[in-house]
Amino acid sequence: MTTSQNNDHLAGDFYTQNFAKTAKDGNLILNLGPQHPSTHGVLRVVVELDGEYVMRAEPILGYLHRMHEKMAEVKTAAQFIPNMGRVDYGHALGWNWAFVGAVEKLADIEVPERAEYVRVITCELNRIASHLLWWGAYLLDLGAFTPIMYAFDDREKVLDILQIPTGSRLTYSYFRIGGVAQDLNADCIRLIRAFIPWFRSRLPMYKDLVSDNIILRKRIEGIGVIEPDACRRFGATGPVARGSGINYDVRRATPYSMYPKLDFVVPTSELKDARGRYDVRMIEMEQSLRIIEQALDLMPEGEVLVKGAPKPSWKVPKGEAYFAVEGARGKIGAYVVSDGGKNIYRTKLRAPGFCNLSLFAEVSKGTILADAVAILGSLDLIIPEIDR
Amino acid sequence: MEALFNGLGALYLAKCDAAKTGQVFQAFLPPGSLVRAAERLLQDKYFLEDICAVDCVEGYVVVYHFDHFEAPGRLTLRVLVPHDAPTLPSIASVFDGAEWHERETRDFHGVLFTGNPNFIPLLIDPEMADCFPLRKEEKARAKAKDMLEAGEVIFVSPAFTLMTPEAPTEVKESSGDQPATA
Amino acid sequence: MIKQALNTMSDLWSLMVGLRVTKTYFLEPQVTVRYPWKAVSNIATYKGHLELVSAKSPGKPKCISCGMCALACPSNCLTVVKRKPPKPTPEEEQAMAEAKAKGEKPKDKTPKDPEKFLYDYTLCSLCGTCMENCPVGALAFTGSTYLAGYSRDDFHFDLVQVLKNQAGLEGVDASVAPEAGQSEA
Amino acid sequence: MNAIPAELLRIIIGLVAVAVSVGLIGLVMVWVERKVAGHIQRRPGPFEVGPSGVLQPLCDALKLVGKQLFMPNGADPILFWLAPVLSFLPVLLLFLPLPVGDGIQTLDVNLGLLLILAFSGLAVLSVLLAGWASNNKYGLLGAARGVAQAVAYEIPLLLSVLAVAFVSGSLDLAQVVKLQGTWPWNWNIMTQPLAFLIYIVSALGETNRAPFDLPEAESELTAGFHTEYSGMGFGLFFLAEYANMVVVCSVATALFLGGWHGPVLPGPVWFVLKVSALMLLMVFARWTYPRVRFDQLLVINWKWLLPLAVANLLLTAFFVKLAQFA
Repeated sequence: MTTSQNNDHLAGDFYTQNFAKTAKDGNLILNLGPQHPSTHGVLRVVVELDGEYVMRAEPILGYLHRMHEKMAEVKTAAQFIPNMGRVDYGHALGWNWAFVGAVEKLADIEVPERAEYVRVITCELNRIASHLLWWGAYLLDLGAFTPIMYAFDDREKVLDILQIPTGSRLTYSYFRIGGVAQDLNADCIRLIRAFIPWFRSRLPMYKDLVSDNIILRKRIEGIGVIEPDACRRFGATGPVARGSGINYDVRRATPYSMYPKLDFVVPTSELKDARGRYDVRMIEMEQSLRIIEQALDLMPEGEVLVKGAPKPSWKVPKGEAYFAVEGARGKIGAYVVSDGGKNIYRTKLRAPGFCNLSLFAEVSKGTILADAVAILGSLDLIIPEIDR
Repeated sequence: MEALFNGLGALYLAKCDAAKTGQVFQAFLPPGSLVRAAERLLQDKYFLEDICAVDCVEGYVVVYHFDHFEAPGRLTLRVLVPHDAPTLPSIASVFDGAEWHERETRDFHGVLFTGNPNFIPLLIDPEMADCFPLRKEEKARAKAKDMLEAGEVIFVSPAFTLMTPEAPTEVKESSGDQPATA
Repeated sequence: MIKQALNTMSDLWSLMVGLRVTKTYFLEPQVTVRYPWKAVSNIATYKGHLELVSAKSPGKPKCISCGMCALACPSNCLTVVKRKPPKPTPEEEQAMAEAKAKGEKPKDKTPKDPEKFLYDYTLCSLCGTCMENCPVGALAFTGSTYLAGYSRDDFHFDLVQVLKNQAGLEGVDASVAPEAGQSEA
Repeated sequence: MNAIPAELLRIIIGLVAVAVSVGLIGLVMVWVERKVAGHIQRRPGPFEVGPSGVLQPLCDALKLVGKQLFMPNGADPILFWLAPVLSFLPVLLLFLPLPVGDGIQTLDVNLGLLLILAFSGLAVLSVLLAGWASNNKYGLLGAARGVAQAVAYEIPLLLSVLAVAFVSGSLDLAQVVKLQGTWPWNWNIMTQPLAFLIYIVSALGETNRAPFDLPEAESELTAGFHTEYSGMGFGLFFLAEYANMVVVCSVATALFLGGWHGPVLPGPVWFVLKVSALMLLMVFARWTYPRVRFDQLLVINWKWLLPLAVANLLLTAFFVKLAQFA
């Protein structure tokens, strides 16, 4: 800047150069990430700034790409399940479910009722954990340091509960084709029952400390407005779509498992902005509690794994199947095509974050850099899921 | 639902069992009418779920999954492109989100989409972007009709044999109101 | 105008409310567990690395070397080395020849338990597939959460050896014992 | 002839004392902040080094001193290293006219307030230089933010201080303190509550403390103007931030909270207590609130604080004049 050294070798990589080609003269091209506090992992966003205004932004992916779909090709169906826990560390059980559900659909395997309830309970607990993680990290993006500690205090309790049946705390590989790996024991159920009222009692604190705070409200109200039409064009789902007033929840739209029997509300917000998405997630946590409560009451005794569950040498029947579940970030889909071999011929994983993030370029246009960060956070990104 | 594909030169239309495959309708389209089909779907308020390719003996079957926010039911568009010239028109001008899905399909299978506004590698490092990890070897490829769900066939173009089972039983050759062949 | 002023006041009040929350927690006891001096109490359900379950006699694994675990493992971290059949004694040889002559299959006298059970913890994803596919229930997770080592080799175990060492160290807390065997991989 | 060396001696002793105490206060404040933050977040904070971790900042300082000083490619070497020094030096001068107790003051000048306000304006220069000389885009953005913010918040700060000066009729801090009494109702905060509020908010803005820590907003600009600083370069910025906090809190104490006045306990103790209370408030604010956005920051200043400060000043002037006639 002040001295004219030859910095050509630092002038940028493929993506920066490609992006810079069409930048307006005199604008600043800023590289957010892949190592940046608010890109949640290794997302990279190249932005063109005019002063503090974002003229355009382009997310660049691939820094955490692990080619899960190739791994699915070289592993048997049952062997691929551990991978699903690693796709999305926030809501690992949602991914477990999507894949396992697709294979079950393909092979026409009936899952025992208790296992379905166990799936519902653990999946919803995991959703709470995921939303808490988002909540804390989002406030960190907005510059509040303390909420994440309180959120993690609660999240730890959820992880403690989930640790009992799954044996791990983050990258669960708990669902099996035809059921789940282990039943919820009495200890676990007792902890869940204790957690529900406790977490309910915590929610007012969240409201006092953060949701009602004037600084936060001013930060997230009116920014990142996403029209329902944009959700359609980009395929945004989950809280992002619901925050734009679209009443779409896979649990209700294409009911699966025991959700039709459970009473819960799909929250939507007409605000369409970051505040709308924030509110939707906060209400969703309460609704998850309701679901868990009911599921615990309705859960029958019985097996949690179907008799004759697939052995290692199991051959996946020919055909194709698509199964979608409502993840914490939106519609998680698994599309499997089998040629009748042990390994699934083609597995396509539909990541909700992938579609939600593709909105970012459009939504961030013309915002201030700080807002762009706030919008990025409000989309709730988990990079390993987006890159897969 | 068939009405959506009137005049698009659809090759194959079939109803599917949602409980079994998770989709309610599928259509094979010629590459040329893909963009028009996408436009109609957007008009009908469908949203794009994903785009992926399946490497079969006959070529790459590129699968577009669409769903609807208000009236859920997955609709699948499929296009067959040959192995030696895998080129398709991009629908990114209609469904903006398709841009990334198409780039991903290029990364994995090497299917090219003409008209994509920013057709650079998405997930794979640009320095090794021509390795196409999900392309299969000749021997490993399976036939599309063995794997893809035939469904309850509504219309099939006479020239279209990809999905025709060895013993064509349920194929109803419809006339008049059904779309003309490409 | 008045409404606006009231709104402003309530907005400012929300800042006070926030301070009240942090003040409350400031005065409340901490929830952190100071790790090296204290540990969390619920590691029993946590999946640590694998171990072989011993049969009735200590130090001898239940494992029958069928190899189902290695087959099922998604990350290829298990290798089961079967025992070679012992050299038959002359009487046995004779008996085998007789059996063969009668058309019977010779009885395999090879001990079922594995010679070596190699386990590469660096690859393991702790999914539990091996345990589920074991016909005799010879595998289990340890609760050994705090396993640490200096090199990659510290995580390559021969579980048979680990089990033997464990048996030799009876009376020692089971959650600590696996570490005793880890040096020999 | 004799008087001048005595005065000089006083200043030198004062300067040394100030330099030592600023360093010490800086370290103590780092510890206090971390400890308070820890307790707010229900974790212990530093607890390993020394009793309750009091020696932790010292270890950190040692670590920072031992670190390699790194300068990015293309940075301006002179300005780059000048910036942290410039951020810390004026702070020493700011302590000179502060009356810690009755007659305990390094430099008794009748324009002490002016001296403080003038030198505190220097801090923004260091932010600007640091951001500009780093040859870093984040640094540049942080510097731009820092300058706009500091320039904006200086005005209401000045105006609120001026209101107190009107009431006291003096710019001499010792004089201002002396005019206040022992009990809270004798303090300026009773006559100038609005000015106090404006002063505190502006002081947060002026010292770049959360929720106004935009120049270093780490979730947007990584660390803003000091992104590229390592070792003691960063350490000086860090220390200057805490020292600045002490200064603004001390000035607030002297102006609004009766300075060293207080019952029973000796003056300096009261002074330290009052300053600590204010600092605790600042620390709490940091760990409670999210960061405001840049445009909001300026809106708060130009639309709220400035008109209020002007109105307050006019009102004060009016009443002061009225009192003179009465």
